[in-house]
Amino acid sequence: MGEIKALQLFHGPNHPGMHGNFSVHIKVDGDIVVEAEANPGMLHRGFEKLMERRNWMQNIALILRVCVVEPDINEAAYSMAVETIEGMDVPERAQWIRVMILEMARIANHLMSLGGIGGPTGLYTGPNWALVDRDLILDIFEKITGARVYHMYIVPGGVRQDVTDEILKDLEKVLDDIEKRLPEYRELILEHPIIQKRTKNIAVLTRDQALSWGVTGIALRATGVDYDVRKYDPYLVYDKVEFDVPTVDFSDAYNRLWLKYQEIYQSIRIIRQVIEKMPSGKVREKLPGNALKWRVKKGDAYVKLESARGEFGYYMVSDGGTKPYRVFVRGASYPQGLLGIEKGLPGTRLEDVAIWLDTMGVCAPEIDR
Amino acid sequence: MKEQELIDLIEKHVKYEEGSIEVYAPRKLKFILKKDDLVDTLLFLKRNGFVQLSFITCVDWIKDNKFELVYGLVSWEHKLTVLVKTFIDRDNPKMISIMDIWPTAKYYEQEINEFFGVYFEGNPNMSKELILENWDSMPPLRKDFDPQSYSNEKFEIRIYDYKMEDKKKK
Amino acid sequence: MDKPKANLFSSIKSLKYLFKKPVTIEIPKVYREAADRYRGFHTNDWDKCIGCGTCSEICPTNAIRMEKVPGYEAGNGQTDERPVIDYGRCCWCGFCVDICTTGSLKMSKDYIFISPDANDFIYIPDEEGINKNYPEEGYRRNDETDLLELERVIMGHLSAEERGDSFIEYVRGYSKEEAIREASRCVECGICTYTCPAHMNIPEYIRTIWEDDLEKGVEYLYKTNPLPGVCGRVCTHKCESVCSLGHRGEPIAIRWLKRYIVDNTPDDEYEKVVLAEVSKPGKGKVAIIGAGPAGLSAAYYLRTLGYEVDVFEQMPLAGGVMRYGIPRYRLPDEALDRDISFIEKIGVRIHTNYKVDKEKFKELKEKYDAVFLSTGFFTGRKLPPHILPGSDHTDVIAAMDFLPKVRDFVRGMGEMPEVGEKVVIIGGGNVGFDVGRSVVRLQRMKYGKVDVTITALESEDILPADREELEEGREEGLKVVFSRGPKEIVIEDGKIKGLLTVKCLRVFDDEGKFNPQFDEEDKLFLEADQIFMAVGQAPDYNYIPDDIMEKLEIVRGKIKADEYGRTNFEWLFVGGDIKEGPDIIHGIANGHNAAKAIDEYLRKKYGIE
Amino acid sequence: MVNMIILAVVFVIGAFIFQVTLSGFSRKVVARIQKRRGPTVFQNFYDIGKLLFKESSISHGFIFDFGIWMALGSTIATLLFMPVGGWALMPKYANIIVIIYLLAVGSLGMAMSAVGSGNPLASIGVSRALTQMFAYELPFVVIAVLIIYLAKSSNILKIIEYQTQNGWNLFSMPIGALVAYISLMGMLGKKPFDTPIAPAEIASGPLVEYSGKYLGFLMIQHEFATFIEVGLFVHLFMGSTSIIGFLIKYIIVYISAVMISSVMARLKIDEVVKFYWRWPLGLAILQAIITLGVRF
Repeated sequence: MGEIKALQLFHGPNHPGMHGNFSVHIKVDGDIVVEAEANPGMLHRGFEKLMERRNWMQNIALILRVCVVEPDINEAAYSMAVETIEGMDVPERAQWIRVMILEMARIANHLMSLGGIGGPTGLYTGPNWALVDRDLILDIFEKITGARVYHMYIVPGGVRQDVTDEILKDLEKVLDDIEKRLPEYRELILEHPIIQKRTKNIAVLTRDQALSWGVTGIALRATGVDYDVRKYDPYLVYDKVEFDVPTVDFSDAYNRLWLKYQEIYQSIRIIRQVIEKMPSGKVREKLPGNALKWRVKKGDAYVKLESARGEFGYYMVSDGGTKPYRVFVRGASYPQGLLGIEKGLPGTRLEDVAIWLDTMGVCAPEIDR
Repeated sequence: MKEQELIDLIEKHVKYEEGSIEVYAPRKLKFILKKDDLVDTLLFLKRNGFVQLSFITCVDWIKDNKFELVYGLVSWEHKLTVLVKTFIDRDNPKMISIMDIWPTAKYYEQEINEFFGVYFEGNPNMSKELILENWDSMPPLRKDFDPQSYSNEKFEIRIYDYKMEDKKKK
Repeated sequence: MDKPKANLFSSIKSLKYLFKKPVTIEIPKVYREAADRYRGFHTNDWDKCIGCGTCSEICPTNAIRMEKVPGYEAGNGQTDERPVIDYGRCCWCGFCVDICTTGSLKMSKDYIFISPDANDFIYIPDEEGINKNYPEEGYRRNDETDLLELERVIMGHLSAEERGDSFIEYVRGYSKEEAIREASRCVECGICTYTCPAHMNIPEYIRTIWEDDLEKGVEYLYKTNPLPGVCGRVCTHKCESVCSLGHRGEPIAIRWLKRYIVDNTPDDEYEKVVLAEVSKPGKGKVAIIGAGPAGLSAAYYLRTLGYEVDVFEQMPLAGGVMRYGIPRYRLPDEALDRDISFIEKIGVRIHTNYKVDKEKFKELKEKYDAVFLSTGFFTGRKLPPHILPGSDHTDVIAAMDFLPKVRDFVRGMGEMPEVGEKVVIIGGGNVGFDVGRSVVRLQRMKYGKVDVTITALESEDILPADREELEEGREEGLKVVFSRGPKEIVIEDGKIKGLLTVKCLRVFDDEGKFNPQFDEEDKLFLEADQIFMAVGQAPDYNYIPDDIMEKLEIVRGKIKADEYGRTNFEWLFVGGDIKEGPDIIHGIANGHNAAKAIDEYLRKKYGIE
Repeated sequence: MVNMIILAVVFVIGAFIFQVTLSGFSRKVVARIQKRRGPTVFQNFYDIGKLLFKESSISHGFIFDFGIWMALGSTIATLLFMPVGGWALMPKYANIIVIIYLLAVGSLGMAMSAVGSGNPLASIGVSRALTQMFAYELPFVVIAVLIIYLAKSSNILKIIEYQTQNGWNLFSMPIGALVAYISLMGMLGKKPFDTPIAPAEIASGPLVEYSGKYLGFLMIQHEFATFIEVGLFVHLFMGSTSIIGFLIKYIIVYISAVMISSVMARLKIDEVVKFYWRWPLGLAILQAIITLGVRF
């Protein structure tokens, strides 16, 4: 008998257990991963360079493709960064609408990743249900913005269209529906003995790891740190709505799912407050001149938001021209997607790799950009 | 901690030759200083609550022949966000890696190396490819890189076969 | 919330959905209606679309191209191009709809299109829609999503009180911020360039304002117009009437922006541009008769091409109608002097007080290689007594006899012209208003009160004068009576008593020809002790020798010539009013074109390449 | 002999049409549970047809090709021994042992072929499949032997006959039926026992390198194997001589397995082995003790 060699496997890019075009090179000894290396770049579209070649306004159609599941966070971060540099005031109503849109996107994203655990574990009813319920939100998005997935709705100066009372009524109905459906997810997924077996004590992240990797979002909150940008650095009108940031003390795959489940309730709570408290008024500040000739003051700013996966930010530089001088996208999943994979995956079993990637919220396009 | 307290703290404890601090938005500060003072300052900040490194990035100021490195730090304790910035020479861009302070810097530095050509001393990943595979041109996020001409050179332009008249008749 | 406990049977409950209605639908059996704001396939109203190409400019993905439509005639104020959308690139952001200058481009609620041929996804939007089903409109632009700035930056004026009793220029001009703000409204479609008689590089010089690079702006101005200071004030701005922004909002203030460039560029930088060398100088001498817009324009361009140019002017000052016709409050002498001084600086010789007659004309013909005529319509026309009884009275004055006197008075070179206490002006054109507003000022100086009435044949909506003339005139105290034809000047004891007018029913007949019809019963008597006639101007060809005159064709008072001012004589060129009719910008364009033709003629003559 | 061949062909085709339609129907059932409408019942015919008419451009050597034929051939051969209701093509040889072992040849062929492809994921899949086979076969065999002991014959027709006289084994030994049912889930590769093909882990394991015709063959092989496995369960526990009755029982067993599978998640391979050797094996032995205890 010779020496047992580690078997090299390519987990992705063309792999059912992979989210997006992303690849992890894994070496396994039996079923245990001994070495893992992230191999991003399959989805690199050069957004940061492209943005330097387009007008401030045109970029709205581009940036939201940075993250597929939750595009609105990009629009919001981009717009807020421009507004910070320009020193622009956003109408009050637009800020409330933005909060509403971002929370709707958060629900859609959490539903996807809550149901999505069915992907790596084989419970395909979960993802299918999640898509159905996410579609209810997409319907509302379509009514508000005119598009289902890529909304291009939040723009520098406000939002593109006002929200009518009818749409708000529909939205309330959808929220009720989703709230009614959530216990069913709980029964199907969270109470499922096999899911519990597959996720409890799996893909564990310690607090030290989280800090040294720079992981934020749910993965960090599951280690007991209640860092949520919405609370720590309130933007828009998050300081005017009440919500809790659920945390647990042990960050394993199951607890992260459990937090997502609770956050959906919090988001519903926020949207209900928005509908109740939203003032009337205009929703967009007119830009000077036409969009082709709009110049933003010289300056730079880093704006961060709480995306469904963690701290999401845009660092933007303007040289006073019609185009951004430099845009840097701080993808929320960058730390766990690269360093996290390198340090976190070794020691797990082959079966748990996909669960690790899923619950840590690794979003490939955000890393590649 | 308020923004001003942090400024006072930094001015009291960090020795830097030249630099400036500015509050550009509520709870957000900008801090520009010389390259040599950077690591000490980052270490000081980490010891004083800024446990999280959010990002490192680079800006190409081609007219001044400089690269600007930007380090984004977050303190949960103080609820502040700080950008620490420094300028380095564009012709021989070198910087000390801060991997030992924040391990997560490894990949940010690797990315900057790939897209701007800045060399980070002490980072083992400097010659590895991260995102660009088989890249054969200058680091693409530099301002003098022209994606249009690169693309024209590498890819065929797709030509559609249609005529305006045909369309109009249909 | 309590933490979930493992329970195998709770997941079995999910099987109940086996007996519930599924949520997916069967396409194409069931069609799902899109939301009201849905951003689906485009439609484009070809009658409204002007082919400005702004949609293609804003498109973030380069999906929209502008292409010439074969066999499609471009009307005035539009191009023969229409947008073509590549749906392989389109990202349905709707910015093209937001920015469409006319509102012709829309998005429908249609969202399904299937074709095996990739070329079918290149689509020329029309009203039918991509599926030829005239789809319902989806996403709509509103005031909030508009990507254009529709309102003009307000130009500062002196108030009617401040300006009413003096002849100082009352339009203040834009400040830098205002000019940049106004310039940033421009979408650079270039439709104005086609419409401008001189084909000025309008989008380009507006862009230089926006970029704050005025020197370059001056360069663009002088490419086609050596009198930008004048045109920046008194041009008829045909460009603004077709401006693509004018379809939904207010057109760009092109004229004021031009003035901004001229007024805000220092002389030395100006000179750098104006005195730039030309590469291939020509050879020869050209005589220009009449130092009006056309003459000066021709002189400038000929001089820049290296010719020796002499301009002969009968009046004591150069400028023609600009000097003597347009009132001082609209065009101050300083602006005109500045423009003329640059023309002189490059070596154009202007001989004033030089009246060309038949003899001198022959001399000029001998001494010069080519002669350019631009003597203008400088004689005031009056309606003859058989049409309007009483019009031969001495207190009935033609506009062109009056306006030069006012200008001379204002610049201290003459007496104050006679003005009555009650004045009626016949003619609702710009000249009528010039006279009226001048009289207002003189009356205020002399009597301290105003009583001026303008009678126009036309009704208010087809008034030939500019809108702003009407508004500003009214502010200053002008009374305007519309749809009134003069019938008789009533004279008692050798003094004018007033003007009897009748109602004008229509000005133009069905073919669009000038053929006014009156209702003789509906009379209105306007009291007056002085009457001005602004019913047009006439040329004076007395200086042209008879043998030459015989061979020139005169059509409705104008000398017939081709586009470049060539007449039946190869050495004789004409331009300005006597070719085109009264309009400064046309004169400038004529001068420029004639310069090209003269250059060609002389190069041929002397064999210079 | 000619009659026999014609009958065999009709039987194989009939079984194919029945099972493929049923699996199309099962997709509808799963779709409904997932709130979808699902594809048409004939979708699997389209899929198989499409695959068969595709050119196979990739081969990984002789073993790879041969394994496929071996799998398909031996599975069809196994099918010929399978009785339907009281009818069998070869009544004498309708033997459990023959069927189980011939079926193993098919699995072996597939394993050979998959390993021959050289893809590590396929190897992992095959090793998992074999591991899982050991896991579920032990409890199944215990119950099968028990039934053989009771019926005093390993001939399925005899076992059916035994049941017509003594009532269904399902009622006489319910624990054994449960064990066999769980084993059947493993045999069919239904969740939670679909570790060999686990898409999210090993990208469909053994199937990873197949495309075109070969994938079509494997789909056909899978359908036949399913027919045999489900049929075996029906015969062993709900035996009756009526063909229609057999088909109805078959449908119930198959669809219930699909339904349970649709709300189950996948276990890890080590958990599968632990599970089978702890619960079903224990229950099987318990059933044996009870049954034999009642007898003696």
